[in-house]
Amino acid sequence: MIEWATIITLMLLTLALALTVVRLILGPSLADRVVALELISLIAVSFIITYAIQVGRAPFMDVALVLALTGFMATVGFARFLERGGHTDE
Amino acid sequence: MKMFIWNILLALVWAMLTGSFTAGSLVAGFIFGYLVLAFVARLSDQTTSYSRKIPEVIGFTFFYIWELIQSNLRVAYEVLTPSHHMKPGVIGLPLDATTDAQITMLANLITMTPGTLSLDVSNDRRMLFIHAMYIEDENALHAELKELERRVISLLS
Amino acid sequence: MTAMGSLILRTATRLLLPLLLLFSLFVLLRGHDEPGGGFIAGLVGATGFALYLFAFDAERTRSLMGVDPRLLLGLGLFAATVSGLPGTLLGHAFYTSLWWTPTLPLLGEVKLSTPLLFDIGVYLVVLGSVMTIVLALAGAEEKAEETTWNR
Amino acid sequence: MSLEVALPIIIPFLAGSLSLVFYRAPLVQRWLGVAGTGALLLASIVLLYRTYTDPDQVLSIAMGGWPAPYGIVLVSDLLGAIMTVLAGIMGFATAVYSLPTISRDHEAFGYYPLMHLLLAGVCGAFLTGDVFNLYVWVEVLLVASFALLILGGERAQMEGAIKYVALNLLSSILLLVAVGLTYGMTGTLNMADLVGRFAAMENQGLVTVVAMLFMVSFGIKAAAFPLFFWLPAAYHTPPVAVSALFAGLLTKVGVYALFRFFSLLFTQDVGYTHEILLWGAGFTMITGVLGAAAQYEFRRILSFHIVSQIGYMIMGLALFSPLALVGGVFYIMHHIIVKANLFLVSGVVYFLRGSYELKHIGGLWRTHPWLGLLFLIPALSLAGVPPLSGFFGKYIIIRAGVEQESWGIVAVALVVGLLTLYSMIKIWAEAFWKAQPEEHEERARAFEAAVSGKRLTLMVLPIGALAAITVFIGLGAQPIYELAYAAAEQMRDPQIYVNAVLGDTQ
Amino acid sequence: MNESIAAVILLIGGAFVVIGALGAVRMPDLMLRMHATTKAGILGGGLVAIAGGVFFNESEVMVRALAILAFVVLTGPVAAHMIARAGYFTGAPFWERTLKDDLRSNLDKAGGYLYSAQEQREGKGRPQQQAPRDDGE
Amino acid sequence: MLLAVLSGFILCALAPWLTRSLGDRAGWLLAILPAGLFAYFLGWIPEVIETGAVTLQYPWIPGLDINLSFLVDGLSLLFALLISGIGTFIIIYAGGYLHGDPYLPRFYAIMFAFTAAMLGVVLSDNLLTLFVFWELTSITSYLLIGYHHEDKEARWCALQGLFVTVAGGLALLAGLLMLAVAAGGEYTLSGILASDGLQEYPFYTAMVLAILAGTFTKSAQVPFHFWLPNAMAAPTPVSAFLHSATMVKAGVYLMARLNPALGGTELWFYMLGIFGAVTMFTGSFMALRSTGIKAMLAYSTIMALGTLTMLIGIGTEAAIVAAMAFLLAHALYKAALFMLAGVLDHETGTKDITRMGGLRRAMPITFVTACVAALSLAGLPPLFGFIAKELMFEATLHGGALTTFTTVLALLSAIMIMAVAAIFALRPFIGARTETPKSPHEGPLSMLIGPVVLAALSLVFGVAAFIPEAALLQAAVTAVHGRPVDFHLYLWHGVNVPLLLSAIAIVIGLLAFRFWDAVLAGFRRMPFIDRLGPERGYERLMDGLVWLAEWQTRVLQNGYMSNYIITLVLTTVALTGWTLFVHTGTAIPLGDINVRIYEWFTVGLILAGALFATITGSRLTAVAALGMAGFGVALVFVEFSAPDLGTTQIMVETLTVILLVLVLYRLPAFVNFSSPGTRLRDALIAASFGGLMTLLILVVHDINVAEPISDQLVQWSYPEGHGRNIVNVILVDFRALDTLGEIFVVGLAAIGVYAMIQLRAEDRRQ
Amino acid sequence: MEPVMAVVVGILFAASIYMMLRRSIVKLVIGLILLSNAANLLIFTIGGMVRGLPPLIAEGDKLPAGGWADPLPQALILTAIVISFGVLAFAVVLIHRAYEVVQEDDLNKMRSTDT
Ligand code: NA
Ligand code: NA
Repeated sequence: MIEWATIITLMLLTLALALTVVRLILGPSLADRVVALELISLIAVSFIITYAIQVGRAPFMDVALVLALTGFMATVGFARFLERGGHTDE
Repeated sequence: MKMFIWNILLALVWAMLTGSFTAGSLVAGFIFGYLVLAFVARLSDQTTSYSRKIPEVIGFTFFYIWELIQSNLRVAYEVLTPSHHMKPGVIGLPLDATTDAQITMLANLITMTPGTLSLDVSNDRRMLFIHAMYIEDENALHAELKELERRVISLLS
Repeated sequence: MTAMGSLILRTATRLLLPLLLLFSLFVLLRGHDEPGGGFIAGLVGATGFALYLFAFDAERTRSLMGVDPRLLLGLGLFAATVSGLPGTLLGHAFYTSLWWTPTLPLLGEVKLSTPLLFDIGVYLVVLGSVMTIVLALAGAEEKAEETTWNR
Repeated sequence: MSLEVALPIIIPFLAGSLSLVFYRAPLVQRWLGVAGTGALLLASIVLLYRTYTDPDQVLSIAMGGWPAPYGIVLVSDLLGAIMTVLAGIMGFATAVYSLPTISRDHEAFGYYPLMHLLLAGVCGAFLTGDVFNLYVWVEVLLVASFALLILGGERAQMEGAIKYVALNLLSSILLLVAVGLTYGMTGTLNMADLVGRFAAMENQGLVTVVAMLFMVSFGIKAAAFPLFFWLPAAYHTPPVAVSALFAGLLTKVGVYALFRFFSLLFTQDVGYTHEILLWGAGFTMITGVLGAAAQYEFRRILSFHIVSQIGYMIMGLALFSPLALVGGVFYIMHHIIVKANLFLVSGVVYFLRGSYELKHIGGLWRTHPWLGLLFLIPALSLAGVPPLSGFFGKYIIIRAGVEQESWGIVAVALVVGLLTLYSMIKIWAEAFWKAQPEEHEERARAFEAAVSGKRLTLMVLPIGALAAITVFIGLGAQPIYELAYAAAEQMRDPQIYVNAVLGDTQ
Repeated sequence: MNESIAAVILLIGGAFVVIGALGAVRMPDLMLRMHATTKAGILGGGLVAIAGGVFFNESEVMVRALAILAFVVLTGPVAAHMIARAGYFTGAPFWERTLKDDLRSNLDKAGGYLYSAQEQREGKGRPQQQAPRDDGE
Repeated sequence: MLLAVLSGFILCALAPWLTRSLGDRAGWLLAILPAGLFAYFLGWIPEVIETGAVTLQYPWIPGLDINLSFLVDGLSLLFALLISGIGTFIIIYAGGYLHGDPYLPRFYAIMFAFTAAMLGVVLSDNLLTLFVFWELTSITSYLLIGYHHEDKEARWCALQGLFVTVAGGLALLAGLLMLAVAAGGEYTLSGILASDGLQEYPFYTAMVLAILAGTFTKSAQVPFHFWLPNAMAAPTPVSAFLHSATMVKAGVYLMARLNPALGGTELWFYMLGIFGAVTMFTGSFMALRSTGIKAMLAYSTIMALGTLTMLIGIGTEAAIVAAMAFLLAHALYKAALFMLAGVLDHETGTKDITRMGGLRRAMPITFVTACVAALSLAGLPPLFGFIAKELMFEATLHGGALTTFTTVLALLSAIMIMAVAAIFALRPFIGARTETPKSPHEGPLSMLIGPVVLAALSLVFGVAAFIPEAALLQAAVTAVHGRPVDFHLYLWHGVNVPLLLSAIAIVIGLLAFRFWDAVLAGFRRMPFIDRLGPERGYERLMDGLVWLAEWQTRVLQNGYMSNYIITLVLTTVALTGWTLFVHTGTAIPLGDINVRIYEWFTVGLILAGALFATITGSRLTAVAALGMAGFGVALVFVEFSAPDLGTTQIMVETLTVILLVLVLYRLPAFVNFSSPGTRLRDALIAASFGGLMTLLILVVHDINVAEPISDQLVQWSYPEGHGRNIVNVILVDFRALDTLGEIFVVGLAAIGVYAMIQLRAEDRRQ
Repeated sequence: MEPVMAVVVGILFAASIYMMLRRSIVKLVIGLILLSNAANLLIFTIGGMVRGLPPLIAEGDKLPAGGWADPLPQALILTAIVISFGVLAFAVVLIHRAYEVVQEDDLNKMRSTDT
């Protein structure tokens, strides 16, 4: 059961990934892309955990933890950029 | 005293991280927590002033999660149905909350609540601007948010 | 856009920073056995300070850190280099690792070693380097904005 | 287990990190600069002595006690030890020269630590017995050189640095790829181990394929034709002490690596690989020397000449006879000293005249005859005028070419020698013989007045010492020749190296 | 048993993530997209993390899972706030059916100041004094 | 002997100091050294006469067959005596000529180095030592010729001399090395002279041509003669020394020296015979055209050098005897004449002979000495020059295939030189007094002692020819010819064809002197002669060199980054790709494509990120896309068992994004700089590189490695390394040195960044 | 998997070279970043791609259970990642400063040191 669940979830997550990449590419504003990027990192967190379950390796959970941490950082960084009025050139 | 609570908390986090609740790991956690605090607390007053609220914050988390689930179902509906029924807009919410912790918590909760998203706080900290998906009935929304604020203030005062 | 930055971010940062620092120490110390180690830990620590920088400004971040990151950098490099020497005093090759596992009261058995010292050096270097870079950049940016403002 | 093989790396690392710790105390940094490089020089001399007197003439230590081929080994064979001594000499000379020439700004922003760490990277590259570790050292010295290059923040430095950084990064990536492929093919990173594993490979052609990647990568580092562009674009832009250090050491790491790899690892198809090297050598000599002929700026001329001289060294490797290898090694030794010294002299000229532009300066032979002498020694040596060091290097290589009847490359080497003399004489005639042009006289006078006697003395000390070494390598060429000969013998017989590294530790 | 629970939680989490992604594509403007991604993303990610904790059934792993959950829940809204605010200030366009915007009238973009409605009513054209940054000062 | 040769170098270091402390009298004192050397070499004469040749060895660089070995025989001793003897007078003379000159100390230093180098050339037995000294004469003479270096002309002349002689020198080096190879690894002249079979060496022709390129340039043979007259830019003492006994004679010396080994072939005979004769003719012709007092002498030197070369080429016994006699005669009179020219120029202030006249009263000693020396130049009895010239005619008359050619040219030269000698000896002194820039009077003792003694010797040797014959010439001829020759020198040897030719030369030569102004006017109507010379070729060559250099720099070092990168990439692709193609052909192992669906998506994420980053027009979008690709890479690491890598990749990616965002803040938007054609070209180049990497991976992946070293590391990780994360144990223990380097890289980058941002040139300027 | 990754790595290399040829200093740096990613993936691919066998030893064991992915390439890549991070950080700031000084994004206008 869990195997099927992981496989289906991995599929779902990759589908989500694909959709988000579409948004990242479409934009139109940088903020939209940042939203997409943050979601991608969240999807990646889920993905890694699901994968950890699939292969039965708990240490991968640590990777997910770090990723959750840094995805946030990238977003904040971008936001700061936007706030400080950098060129958005869109 | 507040520092001490913080320190205990950090020790607990440490123990959780290492996954062993032995005396040794708690002591180690306490030491490391102390080091971190001693370091961070050199900008002391800010850290300690709200630190005692932390247990309440954690307690509140469950409420938070519930809100989260609710809001998700609402959004899911909106996303999955083929046409959009939204009536979005930005509204300003006058604040009774005064401390940073209260305002922040409120803002985050509002973001989690169905169909609302905190945008920013005015510079004088007396108004929170919110993007909402449905503002047909602004008064009802307003009342709902004020109720949330009341709960937050009572938790964090 | 408002000159003050985000109150919400600032508040959240005060909560997150100690956690991140603690987490970075954690990642550092158990890296020899599980994923982690000085490099990742250093980056996590730097991330914490960078978050503080984003929420506040370079000046305050610098005073929060207390030491010039360049000093951390130097100390880290020194520690990492020196960690190779104890072995040579015992007649081994450079970087031969030495292990010392004393049992301390309360803490129990503690694994101390030259590789740990090395990893701490790595940690300091990474933390120091990243913060040197980030603070310099942000500081320059802030300075530039000030001049714009004054103009 | 002895420490001496590691000392030339540890000393600059310690000195560098301590200088960083004392980032607020320029005086400490200055002292550490001289003391650290002095210690490095001593350590390297000891290392060379111990290596030379060792029964195998190869010292090898396994880092961390993890035996070869599993851990990283540091190996000092004669080639490596010689290169290390040269790095020590250069480091010490530059450190002394830096005292009067490096501005307080540069000191405050890490000049001395950067210099130490550059030396550490260079020595590491010379001493490591591990291909990936080599990549790491190359990166260390590269990044140190990046930082040294931009000290000052002038426009020219930025522009030069962009090219320098981008092209060198490309080279590093090629090196990394080549190392990765090597591991994928053989499952080892240890050079000595690689000798046997390469030989045992079924598809020898693939070894040659990887050899090509290494060749291109090191070719870029060595600034060989047609991969040299980054060098003339950048070498004339940093403070002159930095230029000198770069000129002496950086490209030599590439040359050293070519020597190491194409004598130890890639000798399975000499007819193919070394033929390519030979063509590269020829074109390198010609394009470099012609590039210099077109220049009128002191340091640009010197920079292009680095390229051209690299050609001679590679020619020594490419001919691959015992004598040619001797010549290559001899040439490297000579060139490091001489080329760096010329840059140091250019710095003195700058401090006396306020410009590197030959058209703006002159009259030095009238006012500073001793400087003329100090210029002529390295300049004529570079041009291969006997009995200075350069002549013997050139002579050995050309003799090897004649013995192998490789007339084409011999002709190129001779003609390039002539053109080198042409450039050196151009500098001489313009900067020293010609009268100081009147329109730039004011600036020159102001600069000359600003240089105190003490500063000048500190500048001239290392120049004089290097010039003395140049003369010694020339007049006392016999011991140097014997050393180079022994190094070449080792290069001709990889088994000596292999046994010393794998035999001792297994 | 654990495995089955984990499987269910996992699937729900995965579904929420997809919904978030779908929202990111389908919603008509930045703010509305963020309504979708923030909520669905955080919940989905959190659920997956819990599934992980449940599946491995070790306190150590569970703590990791909770840590991920806590972190996602703590940072998610803050990040959303940051982007929304930045997006707003840089002029990300609103959906044409947006009804009102209270913020715009309160914003002094050039001065970098956001007034509250009260402040506006009190007729302060400029802030007399910077409000205290936070309760620590 | 070693000390004798090197003493010059030692004194070179002391000379400036001595000069400075002794002032005016320095010349006299310093002359003690060459005088002492002269005496020392005289002392060798008995031994050489007795044993023929003596070799001495001092090891220097035995490993490279470079030793300070000396060969003392008649030839080298003749040269050594000329060098030291004439050198003595030159040193004294210079003290007077350069009286009060600020550069005099340096002058003496270089002069002694030059003298020593010259002695080294003629005395060396070792081929390479000879070459070392040979090149030293080029360099030191460069410094001497460029003595008046603030004058652009002087610098140019000095460079020309240097360039031509060093170019020849390098050819000579190749030639000498070939010679050594041909002689079976024999690096001493004595050894080479004793070995057979040099002429069977397959590259004999190339070898001889290379050596002759060296000697012809040094000895100013046509077409390389042009540098020598220009070398008059040097102060007169230098010219006198260079032209009479040194520098230009080095080439002659070497040809004479190698004659026994290389001579006797047609190549040798025709090369030396023809070039020598043509040089002889050209030199005398140009001498007659000149009005400058030093130019005239310089061209006559070219005549002498051509004569000597021609005689060595003819190579008969008579020719060799003539060559040696001519060598001696020329050295004596030419040194004297040059020094006298210096006296004239020093005292009158002009070098133009047409502006001098009637000086006999003001400068009687100069006048008499000039007459004597010029008679020797002209080859009139009873001077030694006469003997030499008669011998030369004798030799050309038996010149084998070149008899007519050489005899005719020799006669024409003799006529012109007769005229030149007359002009030199008479024109400044007789006739009416003309105005000169300085009012002339007799030169000082230091400047006259040399010419007087040397002119006197010309006379003495002419009258008593047995003295030089017995003392030196016998031995020298033996050395050059390779075996003893029986000959005797007489002033009067009866009426014969040579005497007849001399008579013709004297008569026509005097006529030419009588009508010199008309002759000059005639030459002036032929200005094209000036443009014909090989000097134009030299100038073209130098201009061409600069043009080529600039062109190459424009093409290669053009400053366009994309060109550099393209070159690097294409070089990589060409070398590696070609090698790959040669060794593996087109068979590419594909292996097993076993990919799970979600892995396809991960891969898709990377590709979408990378490609989007390349095509997007917004730099921040590019950064976001890059971040996406980075996450994809991290996922690959996670999917394939590398948690540490995944974590690190994510952290680094995030930091990179943050950094880019911080930095891109003020950077401009992307602008598309390139045309579609350029983009297509770049895409193709990029694709070739990418394709190469793909192929490399496929080919290498196909190899199965038996025992990677990592197996052992895994085994050791826990028991020996005390760690359960093997990657970390590798990082901090097995390969700690890598990690050490790695953190130094990070630290260095941080220092660099800090300096870049904080240390702003703009700020400092303000 | 490896053949697919080989193609991916090839495309990454191509994309990076293409970016480096674009004359814009910003694109140059993006190209450099892609380049180091490509190189790391290349080593990873050559090292052999194994699913689900991280080189970690469980507590109580002496070897990773069930086999392991080669840890050495991983360690090498880790080092390489960190090194390229340092270098790229430098490069990023360099273009920033170069732009400030030169006020040009066009590499073709940065030729003063060559010509
Ligand atoms: Na690790
Ligand atoms: Na490593």
